[in-house]
Amino acid sequence: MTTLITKTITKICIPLVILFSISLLLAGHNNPGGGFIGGVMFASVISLTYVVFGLKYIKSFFNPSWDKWFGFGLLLSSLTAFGAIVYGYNFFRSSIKFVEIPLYGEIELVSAALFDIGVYFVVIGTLLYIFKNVGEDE
Amino acid sequence: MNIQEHLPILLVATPILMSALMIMLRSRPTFQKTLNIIVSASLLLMSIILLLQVWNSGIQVYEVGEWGKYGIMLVADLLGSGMVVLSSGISLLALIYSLDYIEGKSLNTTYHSLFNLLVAGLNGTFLTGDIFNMFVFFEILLLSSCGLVVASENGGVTKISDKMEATFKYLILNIIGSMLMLVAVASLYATVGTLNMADLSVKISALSDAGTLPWHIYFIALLFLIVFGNKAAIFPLHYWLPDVHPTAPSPISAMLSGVMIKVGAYGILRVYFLVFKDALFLLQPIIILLALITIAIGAIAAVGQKDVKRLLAYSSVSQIGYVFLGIGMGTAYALTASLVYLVNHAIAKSMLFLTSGGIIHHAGTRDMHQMGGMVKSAPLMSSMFLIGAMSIAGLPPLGGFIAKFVLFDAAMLGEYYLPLLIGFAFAVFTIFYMFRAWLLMFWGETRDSDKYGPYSSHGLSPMITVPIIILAAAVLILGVYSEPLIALSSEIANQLLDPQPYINAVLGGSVR
Amino acid sequence: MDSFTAIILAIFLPFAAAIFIPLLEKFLKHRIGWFAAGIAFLSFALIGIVAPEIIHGHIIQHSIEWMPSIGAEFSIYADGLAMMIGFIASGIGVIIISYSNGYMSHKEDLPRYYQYLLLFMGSMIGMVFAGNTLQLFIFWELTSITSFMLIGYWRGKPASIYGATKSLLLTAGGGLFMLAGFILLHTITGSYDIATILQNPAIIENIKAHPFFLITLILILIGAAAKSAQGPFYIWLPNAMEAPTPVSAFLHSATMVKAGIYLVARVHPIFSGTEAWFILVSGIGIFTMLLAGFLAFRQTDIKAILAYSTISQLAYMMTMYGYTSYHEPGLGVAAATFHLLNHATFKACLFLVAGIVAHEAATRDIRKLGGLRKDMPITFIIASIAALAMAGIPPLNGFLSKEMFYETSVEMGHIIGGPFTFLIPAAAVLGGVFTFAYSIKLIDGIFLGEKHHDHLPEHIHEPPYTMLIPAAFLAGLVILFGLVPSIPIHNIIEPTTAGIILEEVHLHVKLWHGLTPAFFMTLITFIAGLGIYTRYDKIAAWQDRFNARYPRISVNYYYDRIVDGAKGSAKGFANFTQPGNVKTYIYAILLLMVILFAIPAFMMATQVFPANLNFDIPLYEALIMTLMVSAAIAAATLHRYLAAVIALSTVGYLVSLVFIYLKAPDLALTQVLVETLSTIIFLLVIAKIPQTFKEKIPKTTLARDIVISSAVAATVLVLLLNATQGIVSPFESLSYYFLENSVPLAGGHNIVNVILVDFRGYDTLGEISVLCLAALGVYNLIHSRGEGE
Amino acid sequence: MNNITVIQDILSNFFFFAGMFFVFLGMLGLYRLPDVYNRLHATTKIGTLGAFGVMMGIVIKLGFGPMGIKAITVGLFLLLTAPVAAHMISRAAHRHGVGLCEESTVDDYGKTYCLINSSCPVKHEETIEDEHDQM
Amino acid sequence: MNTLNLLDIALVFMVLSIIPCIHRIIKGPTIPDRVIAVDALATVIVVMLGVYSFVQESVFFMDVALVLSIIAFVGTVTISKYLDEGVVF
Amino acid sequence: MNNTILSITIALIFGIGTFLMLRRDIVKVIIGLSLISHAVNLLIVSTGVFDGEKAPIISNGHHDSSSGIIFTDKLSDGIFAPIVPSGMEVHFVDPLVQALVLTAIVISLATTAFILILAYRIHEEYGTTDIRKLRRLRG
Amino acid sequence: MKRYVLYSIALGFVWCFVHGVVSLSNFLIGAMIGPFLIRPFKELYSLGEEISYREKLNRIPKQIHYFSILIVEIVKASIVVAKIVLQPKIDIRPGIIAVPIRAKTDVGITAIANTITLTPGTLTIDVSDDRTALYVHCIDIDNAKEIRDSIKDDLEEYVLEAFE
Ligand code: NA
Ligand code: NA
Repeated sequence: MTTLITKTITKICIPLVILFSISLLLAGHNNPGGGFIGGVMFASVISLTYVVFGLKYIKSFFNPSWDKWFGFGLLLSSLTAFGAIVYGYNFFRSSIKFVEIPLYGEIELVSAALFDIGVYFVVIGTLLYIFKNVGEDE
Repeated sequence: MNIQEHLPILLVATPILMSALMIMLRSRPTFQKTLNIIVSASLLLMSIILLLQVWNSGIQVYEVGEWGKYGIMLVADLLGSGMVVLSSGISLLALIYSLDYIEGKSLNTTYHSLFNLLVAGLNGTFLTGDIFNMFVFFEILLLSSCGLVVASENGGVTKISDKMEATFKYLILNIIGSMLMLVAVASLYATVGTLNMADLSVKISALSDAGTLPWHIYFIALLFLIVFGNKAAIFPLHYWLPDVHPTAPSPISAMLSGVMIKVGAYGILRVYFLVFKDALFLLQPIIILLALITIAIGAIAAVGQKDVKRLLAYSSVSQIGYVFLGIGMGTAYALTASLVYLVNHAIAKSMLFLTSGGIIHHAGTRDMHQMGGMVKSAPLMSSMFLIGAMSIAGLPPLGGFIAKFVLFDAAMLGEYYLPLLIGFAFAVFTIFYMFRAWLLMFWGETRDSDKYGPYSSHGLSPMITVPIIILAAAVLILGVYSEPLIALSSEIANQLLDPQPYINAVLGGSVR
Repeated sequence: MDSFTAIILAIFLPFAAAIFIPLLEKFLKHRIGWFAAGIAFLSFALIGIVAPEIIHGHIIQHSIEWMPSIGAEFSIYADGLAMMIGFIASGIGVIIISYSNGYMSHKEDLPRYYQYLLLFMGSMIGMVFAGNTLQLFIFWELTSITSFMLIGYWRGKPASIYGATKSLLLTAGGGLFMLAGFILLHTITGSYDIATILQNPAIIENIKAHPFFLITLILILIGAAAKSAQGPFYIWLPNAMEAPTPVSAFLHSATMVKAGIYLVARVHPIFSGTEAWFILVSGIGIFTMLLAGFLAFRQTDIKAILAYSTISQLAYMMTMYGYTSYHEPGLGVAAATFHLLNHATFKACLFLVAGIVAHEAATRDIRKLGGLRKDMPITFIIASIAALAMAGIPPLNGFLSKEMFYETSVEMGHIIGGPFTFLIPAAAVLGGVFTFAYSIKLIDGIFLGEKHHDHLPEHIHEPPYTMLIPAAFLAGLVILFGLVPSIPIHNIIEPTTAGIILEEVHLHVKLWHGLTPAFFMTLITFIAGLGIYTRYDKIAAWQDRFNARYPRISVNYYYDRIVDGAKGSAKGFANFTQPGNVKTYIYAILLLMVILFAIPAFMMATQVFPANLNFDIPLYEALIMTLMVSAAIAAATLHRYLAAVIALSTVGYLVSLVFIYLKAPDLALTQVLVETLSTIIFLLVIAKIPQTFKEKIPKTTLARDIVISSAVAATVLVLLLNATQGIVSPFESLSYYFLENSVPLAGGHNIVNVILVDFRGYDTLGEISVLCLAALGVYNLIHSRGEGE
Repeated sequence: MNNITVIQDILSNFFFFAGMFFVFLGMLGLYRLPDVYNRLHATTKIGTLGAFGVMMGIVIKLGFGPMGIKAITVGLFLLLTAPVAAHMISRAAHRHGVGLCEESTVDDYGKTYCLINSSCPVKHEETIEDEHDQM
Repeated sequence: MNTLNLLDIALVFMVLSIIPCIHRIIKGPTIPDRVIAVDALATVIVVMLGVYSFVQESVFFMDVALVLSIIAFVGTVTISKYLDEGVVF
Repeated sequence: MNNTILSITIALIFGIGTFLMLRRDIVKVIIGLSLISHAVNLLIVSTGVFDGEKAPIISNGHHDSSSGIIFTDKLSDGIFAPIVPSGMEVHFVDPLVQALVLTAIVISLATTAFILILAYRIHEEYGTTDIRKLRRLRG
Repeated sequence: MKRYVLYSIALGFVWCFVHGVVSLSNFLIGAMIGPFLIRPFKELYSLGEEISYREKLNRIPKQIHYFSILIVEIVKASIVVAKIVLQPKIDIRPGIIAVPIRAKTDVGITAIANTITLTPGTLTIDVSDDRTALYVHCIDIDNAKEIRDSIKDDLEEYVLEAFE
């Protein structure tokens, strides 16, 4: 087992890194980042908790089926791409909308962002699925 | 929306979507199975419609994301859509077969997703018009096949350690191939500034015409020979095949031997005759040489096998050599022959692998020396294997005969006498090893039941027999009446030799 | 019904019937054989319908479109030759199938038996009426395959399997050579159509003048010889005797083995009249005739004697078809054709008798048989008629055709002149002598002499009529054709000969010709034959000693050596080429890469290195690169996994540093992330793999590996130096488009990301599929324990 | 250019160079100091300070714009995690038997730890200090 | 002092700092030494990224720096635990 | 960056990776593969066609600030590539190769993960990491 | 519940910082999504335990004070080590000593441990199993007693004030 020092710092890191990963995901279209990078950040912080607290312990209260995560991600990404067909365009045709949000200001909604979110989930799901499967394996 | 316009992308994206859905549907196996069969069947239907569309109204181009050549384009010409029909057909049958053949747990967890992605990989490769995209789909093919090879089968005749070993070799060798493909693609981009194959074709031709084609383009072309040769398992890149194809579960062996190795041949046809047609003079002798060695090595090694699936695998090596022989000769007729050969081998070999699955199911072993006299206990498997064996051996009235005949005829007309001679000599080998296998398994003394345990008494379910019978019927029909296939192949050959319509279809309307 | 339809029906009726036999067997039980016989008779009758037209000199030709893309048609070419063999196939078919009803036990797998018999018959008829060479080949191979199936009818017996395999390899393999010959013929003439070739003297002239003439002829003859068990290919026929006796009678004496002879006759107009033709065809014939005649002696199994005899008799025909010379086109053709017909009658009859004997006496060993004349007198008479016909005793049909053989041999000897004037007739006589001797031996051994009661059952009866009548019918034909030769001559032999030599012929065959050379040769034959027969046992014993001492003087010895050797050495070969060590395989790829690089590099040696390489290298770049390479070397040389993995991830971090330097923030990000994750996966794995193995690299291996790695590195370097010279003018990169349009069209400022999710989002879809695949694959890997044998 | 910018410039440049110099010193310490533990002193203290200094330089120069904010984040994060990383490494090293250098005088940890935890996995030096790892 | 000079100086400093890291990674002598060295290397790269970001006036490299500092921490903790306990999770 | 030195480095790493791939220890082989994939990634980036000095992220301006040239590269007009307005200067490095490398990196991560787990399972089945012992499948 | 609010506020700031723009809207976003992110990990965060806002608020100035002391100490520490590094011949007497601590909570122990690491010449290696002592590596151990005292008197005080 690791020490309480590490555990304490890890506790601080968890929300920080997850927030950062979301930030990277959303910033991706205009800044470095995007689904893959955000997803890996997320996965790495979960893997950090696995390392620091032990996989068994974490599983006792936090045990999502990661396969569903990457399944969902792939579904979301491909559905986004399919969406264009429904609207009469070619597969993967992107669309951009600018929406005014009170308090925040104008934000840009791109279909590609939805796709990137799918990527995000795929990355998280696959990496953690692999980690969990191998980690559990005796 | 006009769904027909979207057929090319639907053929690729639907299986990807399905794969995702199958992961989400893990808890509902029956629904999974039914849905997957329905989807596979509709993919087959779609592919046939696409082929007819292409046949009737010319090459179809689909701009993914509507970015023209700056994005990725799918191009359905006769070759691509024809290959898609072939792969969709075989994969539908392999899938039906799998439902009874693959062990339940494996089937309900990962199998459907992996299988769908394999199909997506195949269709994607056959339809893409972008060389880097082809790399991506090659990777999909590679990893999906690896995942499927280690899937468990009912009865489990193959040791898991053998599967691992085979997969490891397969993976290592193919990763090297992938790396070289990346090197080649990147160098190509650095030299002519595009990834679209039609665009590449135009530019390389223009350079060649102007006499400013840099020499390393030739080396890049040769690198692609390694890339595609690796997929197709031609000498000396064939080593993984005799290990992987036998250890995979039989429906997957059928997919691998039936369709996957054809991806290599497809790649050569597509890339060489479209992009590197100016380097063909250099490539063709090399291809012929390698093809002949491949034919010989596969045939000789097949004679010495006692594992039925390993024998079939070596036979695939040898047979793909014949396909490459046609490609190497490069005349319209030879290409036709090569394509006819490819289709016939695909159907017959996948049928043989499916049959071998039934046989193994029945006998409980892959070792032919431990089988014998099974003609009485498994008459259907006996006749099915015989049909496949005869077709591979090139005996009439089966498809394989037409294929060999056309190929030899092409070799003769092209005055490739030495290749012809070698091809003929090993055709006799083929008869020998295929019939030897059949005799060992089905004739002779019935196996001593004390020593090895009895043959499985329960019959094979229709899920297993029906796909085999359908393929056998196809083999027979191709032997008796091959005209549509030959006509299609010769049209494909013409398209390959004159890529201008392809280029026009891709670039002509490319304005945004 | 028009003739074309009749022939089509004659061909395909047996096929159709064969398909329905398993179904009908449910109702007809063992009577299914009579149904099959009925089908055979229908085919016979259908040929009979078209016979008058052919006998009147008309050739029935008709084609329908089949596979136009490769120039394949389905066509019928029915001339006298086709008609004769068609009659034999269907006629003997009726007789044999009827006989089978008595011969085959009801416990046998009857549907399969009759199915194959009908399939064979259909194929045989299809072959003879084939209007083009492609079609001929298809049916030809079908006969090989059905023959294979019938030889192996008793599938459990090793001898059956051996015989079946041998026949298949030789006949079907030979067929492939024939196909090659046909393809060559097509190359020369541009046609597969038999009629087109035969009816165009210009084309035939062209063939004869063509450089491929000889090779084409040889290829086609290989097919013919293999099928007719001629030359070294004879070895399959004796082993084919493992088939049920009716099958031997039908396929391996009367019909299928005649296919080779048919082929020789069919291509006769194309190739005959040349020296090559005579030397090859007659040469094979004479050699085989003598060899097989001689070998027939030492056989003790009556079916084996008949088999060798068949080989020898077929060789007669071969020899005669080869005789045709410039001076005398068609010489020997009529004689050969007549002998073909006669042989079909008496040899089939003898086989049926052999079947009867085996059936009743439960043995085929001539040493155990004897004195059966009292127990089965009718069979004795039938057998004697057939055997005497084979021996060439007048007034039976065998006498007539053998007389013709002698005559033509003498003529041929004269035509060639020199020592051949005597040698050719002498060879013919020697063949006749052997034939005479073993024919007598056959009758003597089975029916005459004392009955060996210790080997034979007490009561031996005549067989049932279903077996006796077919044999008797054939014996009747033997006598009929001998006494009234004009019936076969005018109705069959003349049209057939016309079909072969492509001109009208009129033959006069009589029992008594006067004191011709042939008469004296016949006399010599009888006397010498009797002489040999009296020393029969001694000769056979000498042969056995000879074989025991020189086992290598035997084609079978080499066949077995080749087949067994092929299996053995193939295993060794596979072990050699596929040694299982993955390093070998990797070597192969790398070597191929280097060789493929060398080819264009040597061809265009002057351009290999780009002219303007930039050697203006900033110090820190050089330093970073040096460090990176050092880390890589550390990864390669550190022994402990963990140390090597750390070195590897160092390389990764430095790569990301380079990415930063190359202004690629996304890449740098991804690189560090991926690097760390791979390190974690490495750790996961090496945590489970204790590091016990330490490779000690031998010096030679080290040197070899370094050489190959350096070669690969050099290859990559040269390619890269060339590739990074920039885009060849006048082209520009696609990237301009992305730079210019990311913001306005895709609404993203990070162009790399826009390319990933938009311009080339399809790639990314594939990429995430790959990730999913890895996860699914890992699941399969982990959850697949303890499987397999 | 007004005074404030000049001061900003000077300050930020000072921080830059001081930071980089400290980083360099830290790495020099990594090179020169004996044993793992002493090297850790160098990297965690001087290295982290150097990095923090450079980040401060950015903040001073650019203010609390996105880059400044991120620079602060990076600096703080390093400050937060560097000691933990040092702790983890040194703990692992010690528990796995990486001895202190010759000059060391006292090792309370080694004694106590082994007294408390009889099952401790210490003292198989060969597993971690492997002569094969020498280049 | 213009920004270009700053970059050059920074590059020199960084390269000089990386050399000892690589030395430790290669020479060890123990695994923890190597782990420290990699961690230190990450710090150096973070600093480098800061400078680069400043010079290029682009915030992007700062993102990389943050990611790198986080991920380097994760990596170090993971390796340390592995070293200590012989398991990862 | 200087192309020559980069190319040499890439080639050297490629060669070292190749050397490692020829080793007998399965983990070493995989390390070799990873090295090669590093080399290949660098190679792809090095084939980028512009020598710009900025990361390909357009930082200035709003979404409608850039005009967006509509390229007319119709084959029928004999034009094979985007027409670059004369005097257009590319300040950015080539974004396309970066995107390609990203894809390649991710794919090689997936492959490496798979092959590593495979190595673990092989060790479990065969009890060794020596790939010469992986010779059950031969002949 | 109170903890949620607290975390929410903290994560609002964290979001602003990782996002690079400190603004009200960003803060609100972070504050809104933050708690959802740690919800699954509630086991780790003892979200149920009650706390008082005022106490937390009172600590803020002390924490700021602590950080300023810390920075100064780090600079001192760096200079100390830098001197050692730059010595022509390195002359040190390192060693590991046990340092008893008074802090009880996880945060407190962590803070003191990290502080020790970042201050001159010392580096925390481990916490004793009974959480009463830290094992500290000192680069120059000539006066172990003095080191113990300085930790106890100077650093620990601030830490206890700020975090316990
Ligand atoms: Na991105
Ligand atoms: Na990506």
